[in-house]
Amino acid sequence: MDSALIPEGVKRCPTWQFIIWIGVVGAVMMWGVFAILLVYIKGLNQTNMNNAYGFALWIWADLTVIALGGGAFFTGFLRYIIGKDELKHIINYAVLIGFICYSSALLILGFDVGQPLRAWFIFWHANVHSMLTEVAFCLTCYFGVLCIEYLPLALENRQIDKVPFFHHLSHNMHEIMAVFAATGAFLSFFHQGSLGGVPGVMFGRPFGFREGVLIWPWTFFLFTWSAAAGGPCFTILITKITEKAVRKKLVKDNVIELLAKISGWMLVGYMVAKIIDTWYWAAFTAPSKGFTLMDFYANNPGSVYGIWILIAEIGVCGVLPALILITDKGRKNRIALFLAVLLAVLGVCLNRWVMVLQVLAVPVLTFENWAQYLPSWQEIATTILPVAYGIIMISLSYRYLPVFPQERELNPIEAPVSQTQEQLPEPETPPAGAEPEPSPSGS
Amino acid sequence: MFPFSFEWIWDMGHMVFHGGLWYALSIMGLGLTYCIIKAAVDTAKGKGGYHH
Amino acid sequence: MKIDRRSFLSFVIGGAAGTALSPLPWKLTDDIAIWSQNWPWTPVPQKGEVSYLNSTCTLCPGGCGILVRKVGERVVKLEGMEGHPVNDGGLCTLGLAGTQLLYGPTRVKTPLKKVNGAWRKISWNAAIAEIVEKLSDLRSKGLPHTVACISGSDRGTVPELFNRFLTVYGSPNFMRTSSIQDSYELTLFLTQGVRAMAGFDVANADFILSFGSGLIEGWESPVYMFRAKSTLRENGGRMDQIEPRLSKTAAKSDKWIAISPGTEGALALGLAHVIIKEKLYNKKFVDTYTSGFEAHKKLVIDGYPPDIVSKITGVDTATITALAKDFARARKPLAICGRGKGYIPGSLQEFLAIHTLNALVGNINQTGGIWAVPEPDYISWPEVEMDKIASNGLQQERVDGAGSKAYPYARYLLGRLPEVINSSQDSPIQVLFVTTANPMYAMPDTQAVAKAFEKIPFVVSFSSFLDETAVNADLILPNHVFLERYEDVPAAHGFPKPIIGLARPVIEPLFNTQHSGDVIIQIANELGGPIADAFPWDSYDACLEETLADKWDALVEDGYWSDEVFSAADWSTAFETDSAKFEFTNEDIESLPRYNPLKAKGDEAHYPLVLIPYDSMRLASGHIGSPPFLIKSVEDYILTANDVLVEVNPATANEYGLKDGKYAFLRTPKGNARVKVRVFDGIMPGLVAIPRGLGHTAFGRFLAGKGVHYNALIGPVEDPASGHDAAWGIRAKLSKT
Amino acid sequence: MEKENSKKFGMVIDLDKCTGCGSCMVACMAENNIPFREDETDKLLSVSWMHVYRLTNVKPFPDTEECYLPRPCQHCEGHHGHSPCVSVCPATATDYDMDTGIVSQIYTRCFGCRYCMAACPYHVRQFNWWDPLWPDGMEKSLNPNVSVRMRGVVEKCSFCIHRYQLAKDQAYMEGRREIEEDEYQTACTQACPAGAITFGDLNNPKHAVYQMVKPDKKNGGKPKNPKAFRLLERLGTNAKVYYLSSREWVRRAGDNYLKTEGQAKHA
Repeated sequence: MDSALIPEGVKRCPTWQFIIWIGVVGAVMMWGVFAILLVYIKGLNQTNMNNAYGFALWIWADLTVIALGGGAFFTGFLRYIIGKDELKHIINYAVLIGFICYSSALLILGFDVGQPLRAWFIFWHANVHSMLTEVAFCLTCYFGVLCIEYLPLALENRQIDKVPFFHHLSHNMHEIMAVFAATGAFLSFFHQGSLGGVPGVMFGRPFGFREGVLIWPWTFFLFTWSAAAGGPCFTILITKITEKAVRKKLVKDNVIELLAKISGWMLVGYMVAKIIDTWYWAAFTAPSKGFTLMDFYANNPGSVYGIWILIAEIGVCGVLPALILITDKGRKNRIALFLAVLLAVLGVCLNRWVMVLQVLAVPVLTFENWAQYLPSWQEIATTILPVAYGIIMISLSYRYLPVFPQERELNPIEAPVSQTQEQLPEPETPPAGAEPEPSPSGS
Repeated sequence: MFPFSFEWIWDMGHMVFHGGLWYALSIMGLGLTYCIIKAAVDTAKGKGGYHH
Repeated sequence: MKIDRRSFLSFVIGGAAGTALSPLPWKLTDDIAIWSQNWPWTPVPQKGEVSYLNSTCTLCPGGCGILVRKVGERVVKLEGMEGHPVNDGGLCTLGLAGTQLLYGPTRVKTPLKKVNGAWRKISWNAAIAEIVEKLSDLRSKGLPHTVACISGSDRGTVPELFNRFLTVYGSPNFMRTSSIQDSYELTLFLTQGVRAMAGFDVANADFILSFGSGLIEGWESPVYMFRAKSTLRENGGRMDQIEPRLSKTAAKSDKWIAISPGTEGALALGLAHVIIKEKLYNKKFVDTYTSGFEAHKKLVIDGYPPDIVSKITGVDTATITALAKDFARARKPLAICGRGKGYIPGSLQEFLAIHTLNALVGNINQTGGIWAVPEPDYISWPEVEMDKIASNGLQQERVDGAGSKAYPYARYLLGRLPEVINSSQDSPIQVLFVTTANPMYAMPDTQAVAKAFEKIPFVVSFSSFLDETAVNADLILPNHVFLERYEDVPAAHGFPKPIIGLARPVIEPLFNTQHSGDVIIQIANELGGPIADAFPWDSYDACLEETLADKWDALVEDGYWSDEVFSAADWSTAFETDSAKFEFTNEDIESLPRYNPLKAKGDEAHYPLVLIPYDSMRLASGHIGSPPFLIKSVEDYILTANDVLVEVNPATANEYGLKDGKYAFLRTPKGNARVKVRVFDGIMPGLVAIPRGLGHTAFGRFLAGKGVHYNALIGPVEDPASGHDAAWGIRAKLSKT
Repeated sequence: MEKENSKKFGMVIDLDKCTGCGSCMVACMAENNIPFREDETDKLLSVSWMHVYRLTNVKPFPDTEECYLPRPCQHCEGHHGHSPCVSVCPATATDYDMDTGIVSQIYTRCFGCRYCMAACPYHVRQFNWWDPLWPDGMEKSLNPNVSVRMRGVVEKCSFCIHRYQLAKDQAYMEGRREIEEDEYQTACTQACPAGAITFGDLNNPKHAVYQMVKPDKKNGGKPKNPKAFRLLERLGTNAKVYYLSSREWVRRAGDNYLKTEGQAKHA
């Protein structure tokens, strides 16, 4: 039925199967849309945020998807600026994932604010001293860059490509992509960093506050760094999950391994920086404000915020995956590689969680208690929405666009186009294939 | 965002920030414009297809 | 034109691009932002000319001067009147929230009559006609004494009008709601022979010894006490609080002395023991101006040595001795009593014991001491001329027993009324007026009170609000609220000088309400004869102006009149007892049952704990229900959602397996309730503390249904000496759910 | 930059006098059109510019002590006006006024991102989670000098800045350049029955607040008054609300200290 839209030389599942798949994921998305409507109509009282938890699940999701979407800018940076040519085989997917992540981030910001109708004041009445202003500008601009980067791919759809103008446009955009990629890297550096600056500049919140250079606290650089390290890991993770889901190899191992190796070394660097930062913070910054490290990790209700967080973030989800990724053996071992990128991604998620929620949970006034928070179903639904949206975007792109340049080579087909073969998973497999923890948009 | 919104101050912070911003925006705008115009020209010339 | 896909696409894309480049989306974006800044459902306060009017707050007996800020015809805010002798600019939470009472949804907007259990609007004339008919009927039957009135006060023109009406109509049954006023009046009468109000010169004292009085929790005139307490502190004075619980007053005292509840009188006698034994008392005063000292001395020396007192009170002997010495050696020590806000009269013997401490240190009518402030005397209306029916009616014994042989000294014993009604076949009260009082909420054992009120055939409420009593009345004749009416405020409770405040209308009445004074005058006029003759005024306002005579202009000008140069009578003339001295004891006092700490109701086996109430400035617990701002200000460790938290000591919580923040069942001999537990170090083990002022069933959605009502869990305990309610708590059981 | 004749409005709250009665809170609510809802017991969802905290010395019965601490906006000066909240606001909806030292909030500008709430360690900033609604008729008591905030914006104590404006207007009409100390007082100061709150210009030696927390030049500008302290001074918020307490444990509760830091370290 839609065979005319499907790229030549690849196999895709039957239309009916595809429709069911999209329908199921779409239903989840509609649940999120319903929650958004509730939030818009009734206000933020639909959430479990409060005056102590002004930032909560949404802001975490925001920071996280942006960090994980960092694969797009960093892969682009490696491909176009550094000249790692092999990465052209995965850059499309990296861009797509980045696009999903950033559009999700903007969407979340769109309902997270109390007055969405005048959220554009952030641009109009910009306060350039605010990290959030920097975030907003860079984020929006970079989303523009991602659109520009994604557009040529979309134009390569078999039918669109037939239109000469679009064909030429796509070609020309490819030609100067390095310029856009460079701009994207520049913008990303700043907004990833600014997001790190969000907790880092809050000198009223000793858990988040860091010293730094000029106007930028150390968290600024740590966030950029961790996004550059964790983003490509997320790209690899999603690629691997996609390969599992469609049951074929889409990207050659050498490409993955190259990206994994670079990520690994980035992660090593990040970990060194993070450990120094943590040590300095625990030994000097916090005590100067009257806090010991354990003040931040002890005596909270249910011991939710225990020292295990720090161990998990730095050890299990930091040093461990870094070590796996920098060793040849580790990268070559499928399971180890998968585990490593998964842990690295979890590490980034955990870091963002801590830097958003724990910052607010730690009591600062001596006569206040730890703030407690559990998200409402509306918050959860709206946070799952981007996941569903990402799955749909990936499914559509994969079906109709030549996302993986190596797919044809890796999966040669004998018969011209055999639509009967199933490429999307069996009905029982889709949830297993696409749903595990970090899903495409990275909740 | 623009010099006529009243928070605007001609100080270092504003110039650096908005300088960077408009620089990035210009590159994106110019790049995109270039691509579109070139695509239009190419189309008019009836250039053949290429494959990536 | 043929529309193919291509031209259609071009059209759509071109259209979108064109719209995007046009000013329209920008204009819309801007407009929508402007709309978000002016949402029609977010009110915009109207502007108008600003004016300030002075008046007096009548929400409690504190007598604070207020400044009413108006914008156009709206009352926007109440503030304390600067320079006012009582509150000098300060104002309490309730007063500050006064506009919410004026505009709040709980006002009674028109006279209402209950027909088959439902409220019907009724005209003023019809309502008054109905009352007149009832009253005429009773009078013709020779039963004028079955008409009674419960009033929040017995001073000032409005209560006096009610009282005068009852008198000329033929009923002795005017009742004032009870409070520590009753006990202090009796104390002053028995020891000093004067009918006077107690005034406390807290500001000029240098050592306040408070036996559970909530000096900063609404005791007497709240704002005056706050100010005085601050002055005391500024002057380097000291304050010790004797109380089983770390109340705010205790927390803000120099020393908190935890004591077994109900034994405060014993401690006072123990202190007297030390003071007398150590000869630390004021010799000059005691020798010259007192009588009965030897008897008193014998009583405390024999009966209240520190070790015995320590056993009774739980206060250790060293503390008792040290406290007594410190108190007696202070230059201007002052002992005060009446628990919390002072809504429960308490034990008369306890008051006597504590008051005699003041006598021992000789600070009666002295700077920094306790003053006998003469009752206001500006109301001098002509004697009423009574007809025979009235005279006969007045011959009848008061239904509450006040002044009878059993209770010779009490003036009013409202606390006994429910019991009296419930124990008689037919209600001895046929018609009851209730004004500035909410007995169905404010009296202990609400179930018994409700039962008694049900038995009264005709209850008329004069309340401005749909309070518990009004809800259960047969007729509501809504009064103007204090911002809509004139009224004299004849005194400020506990203030050491005579002062008259004037409440005055700052806006036109919002609803179809009428001044209760006018209503009484009209009823009297319609009853005719000598009753009408006793009310020669055209209106309440005319009556008020005439009554206040030469003070009127000053009152209108300043909002208050005060006797600046007043000082309490000199010792040589102060005492109007038979001996013309302060009497530590005398025949009357001797005739009273001896001091004995009153026990809480209930048996220990079933109810191992003791429930005590506490007061808070953030909860109105008088006849006015807390307006929304007050409830909003209530701490989250007192009220959470609709659950009240009761305080228990960690040891007690452990013993009964109670957890902080968890539900528990609270049972007393009078009732039970589901509460939450607050484990609190600042309370003696074995006690459970619950705030007053919650558990309303009336006053609308902002107050009704929140928490548990203390009065529903407790019953009155009659003080054998006075007949007043002296219950300070009740035995209780607290168990896990 | 701070001008020569600029004012620095601040507050001194005497915790020895404060009774925790709540008049400041209610006066503020009435003055500043604070909305109210049926259930206001979750204080983290409730809007109250002034909040009275209960502090305890955490000792068991009978040595338990309590102290009450009213907390308005601290109007932090930070370092050169960089209060924790002002610099983070992306839309310039809050500002540190160098002429008065007051941290303002423009409700119609605020779009509710809540970054300022996250940044403020005192929790003075509160969000309008609900539409503010008044029962029929009760909107009549709203003060026209203070705008009613809509749902979805952050609000906080303004030191009753509208009263400053009114006082200045009045002075201007009477041909005066300066206002007197008593012409500009916040609603809470005025209402406090215990007289625990003093408000005025910390730059003006004639004002009571200046005298109460007179800076000691030899000691880095810290108040000479040994009873004085500010909340979370160590964070560098440079607050303009001072507290007085004669109790050591109360003063110590005003900031965080390491266990190794002795009592003596805190003046």
